[in-house]
Amino acid sequence: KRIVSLAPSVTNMIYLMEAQEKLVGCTNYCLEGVKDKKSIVASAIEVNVEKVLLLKPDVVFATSLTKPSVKDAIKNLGIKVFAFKSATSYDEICEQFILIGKYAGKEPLARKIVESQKKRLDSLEALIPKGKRPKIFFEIGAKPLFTAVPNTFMNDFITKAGGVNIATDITTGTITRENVLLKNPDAIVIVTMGIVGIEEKATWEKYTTLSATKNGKIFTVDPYKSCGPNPVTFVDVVEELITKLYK
Amino acid sequence: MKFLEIENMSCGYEKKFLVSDIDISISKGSFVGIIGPNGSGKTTLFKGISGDLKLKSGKISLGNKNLKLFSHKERARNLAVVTQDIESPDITVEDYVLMGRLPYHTGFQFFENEEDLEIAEKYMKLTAVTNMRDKFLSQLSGGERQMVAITKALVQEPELLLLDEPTSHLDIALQIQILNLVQQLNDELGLTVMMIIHDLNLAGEYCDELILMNKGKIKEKGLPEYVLTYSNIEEVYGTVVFTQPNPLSGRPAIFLVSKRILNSISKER
Amino acid sequence: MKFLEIENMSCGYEKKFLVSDIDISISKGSFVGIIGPNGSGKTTLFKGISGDLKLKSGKISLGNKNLKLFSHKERARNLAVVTQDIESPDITVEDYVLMGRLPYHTGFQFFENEEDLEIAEKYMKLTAVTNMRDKFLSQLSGGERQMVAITKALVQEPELLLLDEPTSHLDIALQIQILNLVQQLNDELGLTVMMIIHDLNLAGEYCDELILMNKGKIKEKGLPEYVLTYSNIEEVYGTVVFTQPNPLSGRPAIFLVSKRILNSISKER
Amino acid sequence: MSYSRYIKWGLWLTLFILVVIAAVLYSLSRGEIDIPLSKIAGILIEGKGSIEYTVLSEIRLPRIILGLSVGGALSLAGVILQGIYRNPLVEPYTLGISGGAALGVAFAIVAGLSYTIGSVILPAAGFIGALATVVSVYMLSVRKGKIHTQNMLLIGVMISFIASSAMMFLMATTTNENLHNIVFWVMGSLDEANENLIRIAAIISVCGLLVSYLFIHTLNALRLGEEKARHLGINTDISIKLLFIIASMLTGMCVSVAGVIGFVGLIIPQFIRIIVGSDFRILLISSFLTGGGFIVFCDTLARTLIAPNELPIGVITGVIGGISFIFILINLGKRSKLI
Amino acid sequence: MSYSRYIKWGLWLTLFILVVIAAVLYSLSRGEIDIPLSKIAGILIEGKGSIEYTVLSEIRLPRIILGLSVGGALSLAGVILQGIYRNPLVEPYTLGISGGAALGVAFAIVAGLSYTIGSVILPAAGFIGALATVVSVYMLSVRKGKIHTQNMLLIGVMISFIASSAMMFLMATTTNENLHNIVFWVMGSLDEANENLIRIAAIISVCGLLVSYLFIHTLNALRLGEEKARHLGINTDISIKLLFIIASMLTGMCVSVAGVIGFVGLIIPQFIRIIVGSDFRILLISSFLTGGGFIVFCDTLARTLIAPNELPIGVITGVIGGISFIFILINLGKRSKLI
Ligand SMILES: Nc1ncnc2c1ncn2[C@@H]1O[C@H](COP(=O)(O)OP(=O)(O)OP(=O)(O)O)[C@@H](O)[C@H]1O
Ligand SMILES: Nc1ncnc2c1ncn2[C@@H]1O[C@H](COP(=O)(O)OP(=O)(O)OP(=O)(O)O)[C@@H](O)[C@H]1O
Ligand SMILES: [Mg+2]
Ligand SMILES: [Mg+2]
Repeated sequence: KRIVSLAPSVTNMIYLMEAQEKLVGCTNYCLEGVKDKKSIVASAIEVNVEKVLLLKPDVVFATSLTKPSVKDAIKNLGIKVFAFKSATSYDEICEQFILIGKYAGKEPLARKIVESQKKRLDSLEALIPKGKRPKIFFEIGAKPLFTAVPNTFMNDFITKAGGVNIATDITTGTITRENVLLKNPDAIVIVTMGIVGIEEKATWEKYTTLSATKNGKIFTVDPYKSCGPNPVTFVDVVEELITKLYK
Repeated sequence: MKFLEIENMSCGYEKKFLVSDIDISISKGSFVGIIGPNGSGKTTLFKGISGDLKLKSGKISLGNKNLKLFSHKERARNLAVVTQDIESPDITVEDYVLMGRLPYHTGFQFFENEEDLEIAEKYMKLTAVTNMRDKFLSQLSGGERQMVAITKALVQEPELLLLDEPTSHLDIALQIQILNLVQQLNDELGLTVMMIIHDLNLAGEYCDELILMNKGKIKEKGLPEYVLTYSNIEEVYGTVVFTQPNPLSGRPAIFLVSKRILNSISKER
Repeated sequence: MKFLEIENMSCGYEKKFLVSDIDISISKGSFVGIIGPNGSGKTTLFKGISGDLKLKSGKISLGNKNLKLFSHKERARNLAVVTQDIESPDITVEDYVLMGRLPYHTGFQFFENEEDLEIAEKYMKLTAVTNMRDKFLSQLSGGERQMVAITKALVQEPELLLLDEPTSHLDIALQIQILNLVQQLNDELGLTVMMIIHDLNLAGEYCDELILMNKGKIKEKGLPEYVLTYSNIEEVYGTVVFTQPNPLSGRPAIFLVSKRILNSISKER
Repeated sequence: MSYSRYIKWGLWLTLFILVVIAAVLYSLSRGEIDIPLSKIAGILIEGKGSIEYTVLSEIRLPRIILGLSVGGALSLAGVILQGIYRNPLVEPYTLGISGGAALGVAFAIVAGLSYTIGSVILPAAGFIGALATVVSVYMLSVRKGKIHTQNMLLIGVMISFIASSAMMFLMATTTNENLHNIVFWVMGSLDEANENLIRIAAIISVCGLLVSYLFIHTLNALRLGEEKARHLGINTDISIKLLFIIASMLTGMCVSVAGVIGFVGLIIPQFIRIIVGSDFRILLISSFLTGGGFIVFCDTLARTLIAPNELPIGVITGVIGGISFIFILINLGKRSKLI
Repeated sequence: MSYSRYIKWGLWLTLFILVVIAAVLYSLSRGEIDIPLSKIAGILIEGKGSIEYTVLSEIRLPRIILGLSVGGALSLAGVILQGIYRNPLVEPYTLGISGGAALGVAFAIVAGLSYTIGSVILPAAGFIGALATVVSVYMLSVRKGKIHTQNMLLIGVMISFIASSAMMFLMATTTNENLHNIVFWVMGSLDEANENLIRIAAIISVCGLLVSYLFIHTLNALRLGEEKARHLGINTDISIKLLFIIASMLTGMCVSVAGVIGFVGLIIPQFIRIIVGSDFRILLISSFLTGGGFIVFCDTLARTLIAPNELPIGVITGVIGGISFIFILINLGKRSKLI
């Protein structure tokens, strides 16, 4: 079977289940694919339908970010298109992983990976001190202030790490700073790297009334791992959170 | 029945200015001058006739037909206007003049036909603008532009021509030339002309009939000799002038006299 | 040394039109008329003087100082222009007229001072536009607008006033009124005036000196009696006119005669 | 007398047609597989089944047809609107039509209609949005049967503001994926898979051209201003309304099928005016053709310039168009000709 | 004679100042915690350490100051540009400055500069982009020391097209996360934490107001057109250049710190013109104040309307402004006053 992936997270999963020889095309943001010199068929926005056709794939993995007209166009050429919705929980990530495994003929391996990671997650949960449910503000963007909302896999980072998302009452990611101050989180997780992370941290530390400031629990996590997760990196992030939250 | 009948017309700008009680009847082929002080409503009267302003009351009929019943094109074929303001869009003289043929084109007529071109050519020759045909209007002198605007109106070949101060920017040669041309068309083709003009000498010299307006009403109308009297002018314009017939034509001629001289004369006495 | 000295000036539009060989010298307080056919370069000459067009050659000095050396404001305090085209931006008459005081404001002067207001008021009275002070320019009749433009120029209190066809849209009363006013300022304050005008009678009546232009050059200059001769007019305008002194003032008067009458006269003979 | 002008027009027209043909051929031959010009005809006639045939007939040809239609329609709408308003900054998007269409599409995306109804809902929603805008601009600017042309312009700008604010609201309150889809959609693109839509676009665009030719006299007369046009026997009130509707329909169609492809409707008309002059008889068709050819050409570049990646077509139209226009403006300096 | 006018101006001015004060107080009191007006002063003076104090002094006050500066500067730039160009569709963003700034920021985001240099790089990059645009527009439209005002406008529009195309290029070739950041940055927001930046914005904005008052005579005279202004002793060439630079700096500053907040620079000037008339002496300060108050008010709504979610401020400015402007346009019908 020949597979074309139109999303970095899908490519990432394919590599994880060692099905890379079946992958014939990917986007120029699929780090592994680009390194392997796979044919590039798409950028973040545009898909080169002609190139997809020439690669003669059996299945094209798209996401909800792929333009509908492009999906239609590929279907019109008689190629099977499978579009993943953005995962809303850890379980869905695992389901999608297994589904890709099916198409890539690697179902057993995929299932095995999922099983072992779930076990690892269970053992991590044991590390959470009993009775403690810290309120967490999970910041994924600074200008405007952007946070993880319920029904996303990001929310699962918090719950699996034994915390409570302060943003359970909001529907979309934009949140006011005032609201964060009022909800007074016990910890703030900033998904960014480098100086921006340090600056954001400094901004929050200015607010001395915050218990996160008092506790010294303001820290950053790697955006690459936390924004495009697979069953393994998801658990990596949860592990990082647990160690930083409760140490 | 006269050619143009205006009965009890009034029109104007909301609450601001009104011309009213206008009764005019003009026979075909006459050359009527409209005179009067600034702001007396001459242009407003024209706007009423040309349909730019809605009538508040009254009725205008042209050739026995109510002007309201004319279609837009029909109206433009019967009535051409040369307005007071000089426009200068970016368009060549030739294209501009040819636009005068638009009222004769059907919606589907794409190109000017032979006739259009001939007519345009004819009037461009008559008004001597042929040599500037490829210039843009913005590159013309004030007088040239006015001449071209008149040419366009003539190319419309209307029955009734409304000229709003057509000679205001023209030199005397062109003044005479354009007025002679209008007079000639008036004589030969029976073109009916209404002309607003401030130069009372030209008004007296060229027009068969004059309408003197004042404060939105018609003050006097009739033969030039009858309208252009010392007393009428003094009353309406509030100015002392000296009148005497033109030594050649016998038409009334008006002399404006500067204050300096008036003063020196009155001192002498 | 005369007040305005123009030596060997030429200016014009690229490759299109040029006025050239212009030598004019005008003494302070004189009233000079510029006449000539349409397109003969009268407005172009004014543009050269006012600085709107760059000079191709020659030199202009005003009150013994090269005009080039004037700052913008200084120039506007010495020289006001009333152009030929009538503008109508959305501005009230009063604000418009007050703008004439701008050349007298320093960069930091925020409000008009008493003097500005008085001067504006004075000229608005003189030109009788006081009663339309709150109207917008777009709501004025053609003549009213012209009057207001002249008022603004007077409010600039210049030494030299350039008027480009200031009376073209005015009725005879206002024509006389404005020219009398200019004459009066000219007499009393020594205001120097250059005026482009097509009406040869008014030119002859009011101006101390006339400049007759033709095809971008000065054809004749001097006293009205000297310039406004039958032969000069026939040569430059190519038109037959009848001249005779104004019975009251003795200044030259020109009669235009319609073709119809010329024809009938020649037939009679 | 001026028949020489018609000859000149004929020559221009021939040139523009050649330009379009060149753009089409270029677009057919270039892509992931370069197909020599000489073989194209052969492949299209008898190559059925080959991969080249599929590429030509299923991928490139539909894009070309859509490009010609959209480019032509946008330029045409631009010419018409600049004619009505006599303002060189007016373009099809100024009247808020693109904003309305984009809002419609954004709404459809956010409400998830494309999952329940299918992706045809996007152009449909776009068209409904455009229509709603046109109707509101129209209703708000007609008073006592008279249309206030300048008011209309400002109302259009306002509606466009409101629509884009509302869209921002949707974008700010929806999921990441929907946000992306909206952004991509707004960027514009010619990859539309639905053949019927392409057919409809082509038909509307050609009809728009034909119908607008019924108004050439109006448009020409309007160069003198509304009052003078009336004096020439033009019923300006009705004509302007109809022209507005034509331009709106064309724009609405374009935005619905291809998103907001900037630049074309603003610049092609001005560019063509510099070349052929301001007479609408030649201006309309020239803009239509050049606009179509220009978009097809730009789309080809967008597909091939950094192949295998594709660029949004707006990148190419903006950069090429903008730079060449500045170049022309500076070198010809015929400022005055821009209306 | 016309001193009565100055009294009227004084009254208008008082009104606008009251409007600003009202907006500021409203903004101070509303939010996640509503603080009664009566308590604000008390908290600010002696409430140090309380959460209310933090909210007022660390969150609301900086936003208000930034809002006043940005709103004032944008409106001022709009008034100035509409004065120079005498075209009611010109706004600060027309000249491509926003496009340039956005491009600069997009570049900084895509290149990841904020990770290595810190988030000050975004406004810095925005300002550099704005500056580059201004310089190119300026260089391209000055010929032989003379500035072609209308050409400048078109060149600005073109540069803006090119910049937004280039930005689209960046967006098309970067990652989803960067794209997200760019989109939200463009939407504009007053949430700036860097106090120095806020201070700079306030200073630039007030200086802009003061300096522009040196040009009131020029601006007033330009209402008659460039030629007539020259006849009134205005050195139009130099003045227009300087005014252009002032407006550009103001716009560049606003876009760099607050993103592209639409509508304000276009409509506040026109709105104020309808109210106070076209004399720039009162127009400049009135627009400045009203623009500032308007933005502060809108920002408060953006913070509170769907709290705890925050809306982009552009949503509110666009919707409120657009609707009220249409309302005014239709009811007053003073079309002619829009320049
Ligand atoms: N658009 C308008 N709105 C309101 N009032 C107007 C408008 N146009 C003209 N007026 C007023 O109507 C009156 C008559 O104007 P009109 O133009 O008819 O005068 P006119 O006789 O043609 O004068 P002129 O010889 O100066 O051209 C004037 O007082 C003028 O101020
Ligand atoms: N902007 C321009 N570009 C090119 N040529 C011009 C321009 N303006 C005027 N001309 C030409 O220059 C010549 C002189 O124009 P000018 O305006 O000086 O004439 P004038 O003597 O004032 O005539 P009028 O009495 O008709 O106002 C005319 O032939 C005109 O066509
Ligand atoms: Mg009039
Ligand atoms: Mg002239």
